[in-house]
Amino acid sequence: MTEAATDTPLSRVLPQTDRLLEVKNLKMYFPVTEGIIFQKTVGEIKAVDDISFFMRKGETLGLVGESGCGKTTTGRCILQLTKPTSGRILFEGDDITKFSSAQLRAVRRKIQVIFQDPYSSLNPRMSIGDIIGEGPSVHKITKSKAATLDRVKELLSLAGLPTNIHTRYPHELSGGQRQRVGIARALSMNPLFIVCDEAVSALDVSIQAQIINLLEELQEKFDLSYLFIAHDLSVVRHISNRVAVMYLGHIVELSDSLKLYEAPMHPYTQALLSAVPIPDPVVEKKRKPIILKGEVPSPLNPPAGCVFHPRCPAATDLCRNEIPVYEEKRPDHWVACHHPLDG
Amino acid sequence: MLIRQLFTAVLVSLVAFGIALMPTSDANAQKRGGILTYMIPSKGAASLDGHKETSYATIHPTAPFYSLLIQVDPSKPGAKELVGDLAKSWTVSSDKKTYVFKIHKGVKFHDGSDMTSRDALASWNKIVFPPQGILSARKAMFSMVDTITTPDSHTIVFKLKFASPAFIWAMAMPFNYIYSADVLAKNMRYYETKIMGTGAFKLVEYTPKVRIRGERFDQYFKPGRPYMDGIIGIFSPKQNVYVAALESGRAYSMFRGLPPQAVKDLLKARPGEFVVQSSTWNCALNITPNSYKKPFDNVKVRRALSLALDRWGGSRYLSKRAIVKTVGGVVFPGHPLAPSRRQLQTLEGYGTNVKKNREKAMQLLKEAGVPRGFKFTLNNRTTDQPYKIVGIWAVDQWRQIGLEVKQKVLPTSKFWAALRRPKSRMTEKGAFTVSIDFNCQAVVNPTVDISKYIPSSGANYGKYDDDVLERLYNEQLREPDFDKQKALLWDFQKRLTDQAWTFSTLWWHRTIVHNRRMKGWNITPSHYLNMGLVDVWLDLDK
Amino acid sequence: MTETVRVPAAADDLAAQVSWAQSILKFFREKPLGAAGLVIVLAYIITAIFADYIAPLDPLDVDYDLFNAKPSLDHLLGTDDIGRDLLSRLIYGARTAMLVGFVSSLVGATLGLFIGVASAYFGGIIDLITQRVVDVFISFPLIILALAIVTIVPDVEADMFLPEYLHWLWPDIFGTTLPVIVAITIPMIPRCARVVRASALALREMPYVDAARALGFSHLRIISRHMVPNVMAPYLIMLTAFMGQAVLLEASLSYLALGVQEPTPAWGLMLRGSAEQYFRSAPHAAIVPGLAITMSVFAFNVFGDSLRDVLDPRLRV
Amino acid sequence: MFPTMFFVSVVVFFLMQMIPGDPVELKMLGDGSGDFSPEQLTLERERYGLNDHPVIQFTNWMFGVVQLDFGVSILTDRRVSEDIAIALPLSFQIAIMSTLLATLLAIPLGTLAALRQDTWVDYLIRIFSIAGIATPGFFLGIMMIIGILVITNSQWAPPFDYKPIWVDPWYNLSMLIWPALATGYRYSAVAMRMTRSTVLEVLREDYIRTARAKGLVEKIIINRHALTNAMLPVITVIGIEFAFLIGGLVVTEQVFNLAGIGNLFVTAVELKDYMVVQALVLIVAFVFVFTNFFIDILYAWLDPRIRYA
Repeated sequence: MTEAATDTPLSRVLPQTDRLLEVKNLKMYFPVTEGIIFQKTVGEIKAVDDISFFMRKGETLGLVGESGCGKTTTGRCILQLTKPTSGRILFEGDDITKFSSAQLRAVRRKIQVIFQDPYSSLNPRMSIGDIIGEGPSVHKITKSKAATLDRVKELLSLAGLPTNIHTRYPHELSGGQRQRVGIARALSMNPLFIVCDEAVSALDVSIQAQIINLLEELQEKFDLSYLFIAHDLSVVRHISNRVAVMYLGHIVELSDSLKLYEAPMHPYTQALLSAVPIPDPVVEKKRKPIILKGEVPSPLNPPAGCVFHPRCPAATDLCRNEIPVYEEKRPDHWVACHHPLDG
Repeated sequence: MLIRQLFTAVLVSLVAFGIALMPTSDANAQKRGGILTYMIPSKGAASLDGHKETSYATIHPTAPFYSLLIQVDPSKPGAKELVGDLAKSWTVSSDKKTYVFKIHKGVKFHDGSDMTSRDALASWNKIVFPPQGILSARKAMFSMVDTITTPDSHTIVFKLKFASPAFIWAMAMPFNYIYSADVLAKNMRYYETKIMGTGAFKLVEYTPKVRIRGERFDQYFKPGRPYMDGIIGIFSPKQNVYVAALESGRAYSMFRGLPPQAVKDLLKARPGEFVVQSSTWNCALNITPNSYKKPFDNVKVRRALSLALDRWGGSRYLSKRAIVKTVGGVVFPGHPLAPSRRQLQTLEGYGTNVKKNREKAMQLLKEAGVPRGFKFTLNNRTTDQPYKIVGIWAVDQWRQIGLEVKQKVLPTSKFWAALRRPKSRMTEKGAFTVSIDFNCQAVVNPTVDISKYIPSSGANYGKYDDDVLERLYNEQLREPDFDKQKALLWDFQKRLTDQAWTFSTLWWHRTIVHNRRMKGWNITPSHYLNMGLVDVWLDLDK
Repeated sequence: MTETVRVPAAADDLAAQVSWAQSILKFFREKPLGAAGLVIVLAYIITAIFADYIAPLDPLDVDYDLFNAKPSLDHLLGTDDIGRDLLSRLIYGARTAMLVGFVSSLVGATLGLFIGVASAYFGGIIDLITQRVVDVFISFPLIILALAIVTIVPDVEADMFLPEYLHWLWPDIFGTTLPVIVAITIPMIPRCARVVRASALALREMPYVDAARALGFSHLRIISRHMVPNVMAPYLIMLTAFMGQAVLLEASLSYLALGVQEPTPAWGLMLRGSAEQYFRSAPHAAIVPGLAITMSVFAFNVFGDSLRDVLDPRLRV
Repeated sequence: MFPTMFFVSVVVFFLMQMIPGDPVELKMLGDGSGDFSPEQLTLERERYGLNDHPVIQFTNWMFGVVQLDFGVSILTDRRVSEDIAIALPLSFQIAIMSTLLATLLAIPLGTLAALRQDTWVDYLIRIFSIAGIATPGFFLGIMMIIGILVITNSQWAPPFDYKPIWVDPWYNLSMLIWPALATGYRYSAVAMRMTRSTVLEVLREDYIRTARAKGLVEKIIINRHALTNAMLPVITVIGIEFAFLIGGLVVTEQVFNLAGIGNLFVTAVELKDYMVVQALVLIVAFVFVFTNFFIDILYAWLDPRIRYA
C-alpha cells in the first residue's frame, strides 16, 4: 500500500497544521523467540498491522475494539512507549518515531496519557503532590518548590480535587479521586493531546460520567485532543467526534460518530452495536442481537484475507482470499470490507 | 615424671648453640628394619627436580631417593670439612682451580643400570650449564666453573676460571642430585615429575600433596645401608596436624622446625617420648627499607631503624615464641669466618646498651628531619612463623623511638609481588616502604650467605646500588687466605651496616622434636640438609 | 464530587509514627526469634561502634611476658600466641566483621538492586546480556568467587589518592578490609540482581512507569524514583540475608589467610594460627571467636527470616 | 548449558589475567633463595605460552579443554588433569557422604518439624537447622577435632593421609566421616528448612484435607501424599547444594588437612597457579550446570505433570 493510497481526499483539503496527529501504516509486531543466546524468531504477534488515521486539533477520536485487538498497543506506539515495527507517527507534522531521545523528551510533554487502572497508575511510594508536581519540576516548568506546590494545587482544583490532599498517598484515595489525580498529572505538562487508555472502564458508572464530564470540560478549556480508547462503543459515543473500530490489529471502520452509530458499514461494527443496550425497552425488545460465531483468532496466526472472515456472517471466497482495502467508501467514512453494508 | 623432664632438660641444654652433640654410644647397635613415617610441613612439592627447585618441600620428599657427589657430613653437620657421597675421594690442585673427584664403583640406579662419571657429568652440566629453556636454580653459584670433564668412567674433573672457597660448598648443596644420563638424554624434564636415582630408597608411590613412599634399595652402594625397610613422607602444611601426628606416635619426625610453644606442648603431653635437637638455623630475618622513598633515602633514617632494635632483648623474648633466637650479622653465627660476639657488639645497633642506641636513633631521626610520630608501613608475609611475630616485635621497637608503624601482612603472592618490584618502579606510590626480608641458605658458607646482599644479586629487594659491597664480595670470593677473607667479610658487614640498605634482626632457630625411637639423625643448621636418611635407624623395641 | 480528606499534616505524621512503633511491637510479639536476632545484631553493632570504649586494652598491644596465657583478671580471655589480649581482639573483631558485613552487603545488594531494576526496565538485549552474566556468576559458590577475586584487588591506602590532611576520611581499617569487601560484594551483586529483576519485571508493566515515561523523565529518574522504591521488600530481604553470609564469608576468607590480614583483629584470623595449633592447651582461644561468628550469623539469619515472613512470605532466598 | 560454560571460561580466564604478579616468577623464586636472570624468566614464560597474546592463550586453552586437557600446572609441571584426578575422588566421596548424611537427617527432621509446627519440637529443629547455617564449617571442624581429642584424651586423632576407600575402607571412612559431618550439617540445615516449609505448604493443600476427611490413616497421608509432593523442591535444594558443596569443602578440607579439590583450589589461588584455578572453576560450573540438568530430569520422572519434549 503506497502512501498516496492512504491519503484521503479530505486530508488533502485540510491544511497540514490542522492535523495534530497522523498515523501512517503503523505496524507493531512482537517477535516470538526461542533460544538463550542465539535467539531465533519463530513467529510474530501482529498486534497492530498496518493502520492509518489522523486526528485534528481539538478533536476526540474514539478507538474501540475487543481486548487484544491492538488498540492499547496503538496508544502505546503514539506515546512512544513501544517502538513500532514500521510506519510513521507524525505529530504536528514531525515524525516522532525518528526523534532522538532529547527531541522525544520535548515532544512528550505535549502527549500525555491517562490509564485505565487508577490503582496501578499511581506510584504507591509517592505522595499526590509529588506525583503531580514531578513533571513540572523536572522539566523546569516551575522554578521553585513553592511554585511547584502552587501548580499542584491549581491542577488539583482543575481536576476537581481538594487542594489539601497533596500530602496524601494514593492508597488513601478512592478510585475516582485517583483517576482525577491521573488527569491532573497528565495536565501538569500542558499537553495538546491526551491518550485516554480505557480511562473510565474501571470506574463505577456514576463516577464514569463525572470523569467524562471533567474530561470534556478540560477539553474545552485547554483545547485538548483526546484519543479515547475503549472496548465498548457506548462509552465513547458521547465524547467522540469520530470513532475508529479495530479488529485483530486492523482498523475496520472509521467514521463520524453520528454516521457510525446510525449506519455502520462493517459487519463487525454492526455486531458490536447490536450488543450495546439501548435505554428504551420498546426499541430494545425489537432489536435482534447479532451473535458472532467463534473466537477471536490468535494474532500470532491471523487468518488470510479479511481477518474478520471466519466470524463474518457475510463472508465469501473473496473475503477468504483477499485482504479488503481500507478506503473511504463514503465521505469521511473509511471501511475495510469487501461487502460493506449500506446502512 | 620429674626425672623424665630433667632428662629432657639436660638433652635440650646439651644440644645448645650451633651444633648438636648426639650420644654416639649406641652407634654400633643400629638395628635393621622398620618404616619411618615423617611429616613434610608443606602443601606439596612444586616439582621434584632438585636442580631447579629451591624449597625444602622438594628436598624433604625426594632426598632419600638420590645421591650427591659430595655432601655435608650427616654425622657432623657443623664440621668444617665435607665428605663424599658418590665421590670416594677428591683432590684439589695447588692453584685451587682443578678439582678431581673419584666416584665409587658398582653404584646402581634404581632401574638397575650402572652409575658412572657419565651420569655425574650429565647432571652437573644440567646444573652448571643448563641448556636453553632448562632452569637451574644454582647456575649463578657456579660462575667460576670453566669446564667439566670425565677422563675415565669413574672420574670427574671440574676446572675453575678462578679459585674460590665457595665452590666446594656450593657443590655440596643438597639439591645437586645425580641423575641418570640416559634418562636425561631422552627427556630433560623427566625429573620434574618422576624419581629415579641411586639413593638408599626406591620409590614405591608418589601421590602429589598427599604422600611419598619408598622402600629399601637393595643394591644401594653403601654396604649395610639403609637400615630401614622403607620411608613414608606425608605432606601436611598444618601445624596442629603434624604435631598431633608426632604426639600420637604415628609419625616419628618432622624435619623443618617447630615453634617453642609446640615443643613445650609436645614434651608436656608425652614426657620421655621425644628427643629434642636444636641449632641455629641458617636463615636470617632481615628488614629492608625502600631507599627510593623519602625519608628512607636518607641513610640516617635507615640507621635509626636498625639502631632501635634491641636484638639481645629480642632474642630472649622472641625465642620463647618464635623460631628465631641468635643475634648475628650477615655471616652464619658460629661459623669460623663470622665475627665474635664481642666484635659483633661493636657494630651499630648490635650493642647491649639499648638506651644509648635508641637515643642515638632519635638523634639521627631528628637530624634527618623526621618528626616524632612519623608513620610508615611495614610489609610482611602472612606466615606466622617467624615473620609475623618478628614483625610485631619490630613495630613495637620502633614505637619506642617515636615512629608509628603499621604492619601490613600480605599473602605470599602479594608479598613477593611487592618485593620483586623492578628498580624503575620503586618510587611509585604502591611500592613498599619498609619490608621484612630474609636470607635462607642450604649450606653454611659465608660466601653463599652474603651473596644475597650484593647489589647485583637477584635477591636484592632493596634495589640499592653500592660498588663497595660489590667489590668486597668479589675480593673475598677470590681470597684464599682465611684471615684475609674474614677481614674482608667484616668490612662487608660494616659497609652494609653503615649504609643500612638492609639489616638483620635475628637468625632463625631450628628445633626438631622427634620420636626417641628414631636414631642416627643429627640436626643441621639448615632444613635442606641431612635428608638422605641413609644412616637413620629405628629402635622399635623401646 | 467533593470527597475531601481533612486530616492536618502534623497529625498525619504522628499517626505514621505510632504505626511505625506499633509495627515494631507487632514484630516483637509475633516473631520472638526474629526479635531476638535483631537484639543480638544491635548488640554487635554497638560493640563494633564503641569498641574503643568497651575493649579493655588495645588489640594490637603486645604483652611481652604473657603469651598463650590462660584467662586471668588482667586478660579476661587470656592472650594469644604473641601476647595480645584476646577479649580486646574479639571486641575489635566485631568491628571488622560488622564493617565488612554491612558495607559489602549494602553495596552488593544496592548495586544488585539497580542492575536488576535496570535490566528489567530496559529489557531486550541489555536484559539478555545482564542475565547471561548473572548466570555465570551464580553458577559458583560465593566463596569460590570471593577467593578468585580477593587476589586481584589491589591494596589501596589513603596516601595513594588523598592528601595528608584528608587521611582521616579513609581509616586504616578500610585499607586492610577493602580487598575482602570487594571480594564479597561482587558475588553478591548478581544474586540480588536476579531476585530484584524478577520483581521489577512486573513493575515495568505498571502504568505509573509508563506515565513516568510519557512525562519524559530520564531513565535514571524512572529507575531510581519509580521502580526502585517499589522493590524494597525483596531488596531488604536480600540485604539481611547477605549480611549473615558476608560475615561468614569474611571469617572463612580470613581463616584461609586470604581475607583480612594481621594485625587487624578479625574472628576468622583468631581461629587460624595459634588458636588451631594450641587448642589442646588453650581451647577457649578457638571456641570464643568461633562462637562470636556463629552467634552473629545466627542472629542475622533469624532476623532476616522473620523479616522475610513479614515482608514477603513467598520469597525464598 | 554450553553458552553459560563458555561465558564462565571467558570470565575465569580474563579474571586470572588480572591477578597482579607473575606465577612463573613466583615459582622460580621458590622459598626466596632462587636466583635467576630475566632471560630465564622469559624462557620459562615462553614454555607455558604466557608471552602470547591473551586471546591466543585463551584459544589454545579452550582447544585443550574441549579435549579434556586442562593444560600443565605452572607450579608443578604436572598435567592439571592428573592433579584433579588425585583430588577429585576424595572430595567426591566427602560430597556423597555429606549428601547422604544431610538427606538422612533433613527429610525426617524437616517433616517432623512441619507436622509438629509451632511446638517445642519444631522450635528445636529450627534452631538446630539455623545454627547449621550459621556455624562456619571450619569452626565446626575445629570443634570436632577438639572434641575427639578431649573424649579420647588425645589418644586418637583421625588419620591424616588419604587412602581410597577400595584400598582401606575402615581407614578411609574413619578419616572422611568427620569432614563429611562438618559439611553435611550445614547442608542438612538448608535441606531441612526446605523440607519443613514444603511439607507445610503441601499439608495445607486441598487434596491432603480431602485425604484426611476420607479418614486415611495419618501415616499413609504423610508418606503417600505429602512427602512425594514435597520432595520436588527438596530435591532441588539437595541438588543445588551438592553442586555448591565445593564451597564448603574449601574450608573443611583446610581444617582436616585433606588434599581434595577445595585444598587444590586454595593453594592454586594463593600461588596463582592459573591453569589449576581455571580448570577447577570450570569444573565447579560444569557440576552446577549438570546438576541442574539432572534435577530437571528427576523432576520429570517424579512429577508426571511435567514432561519435557
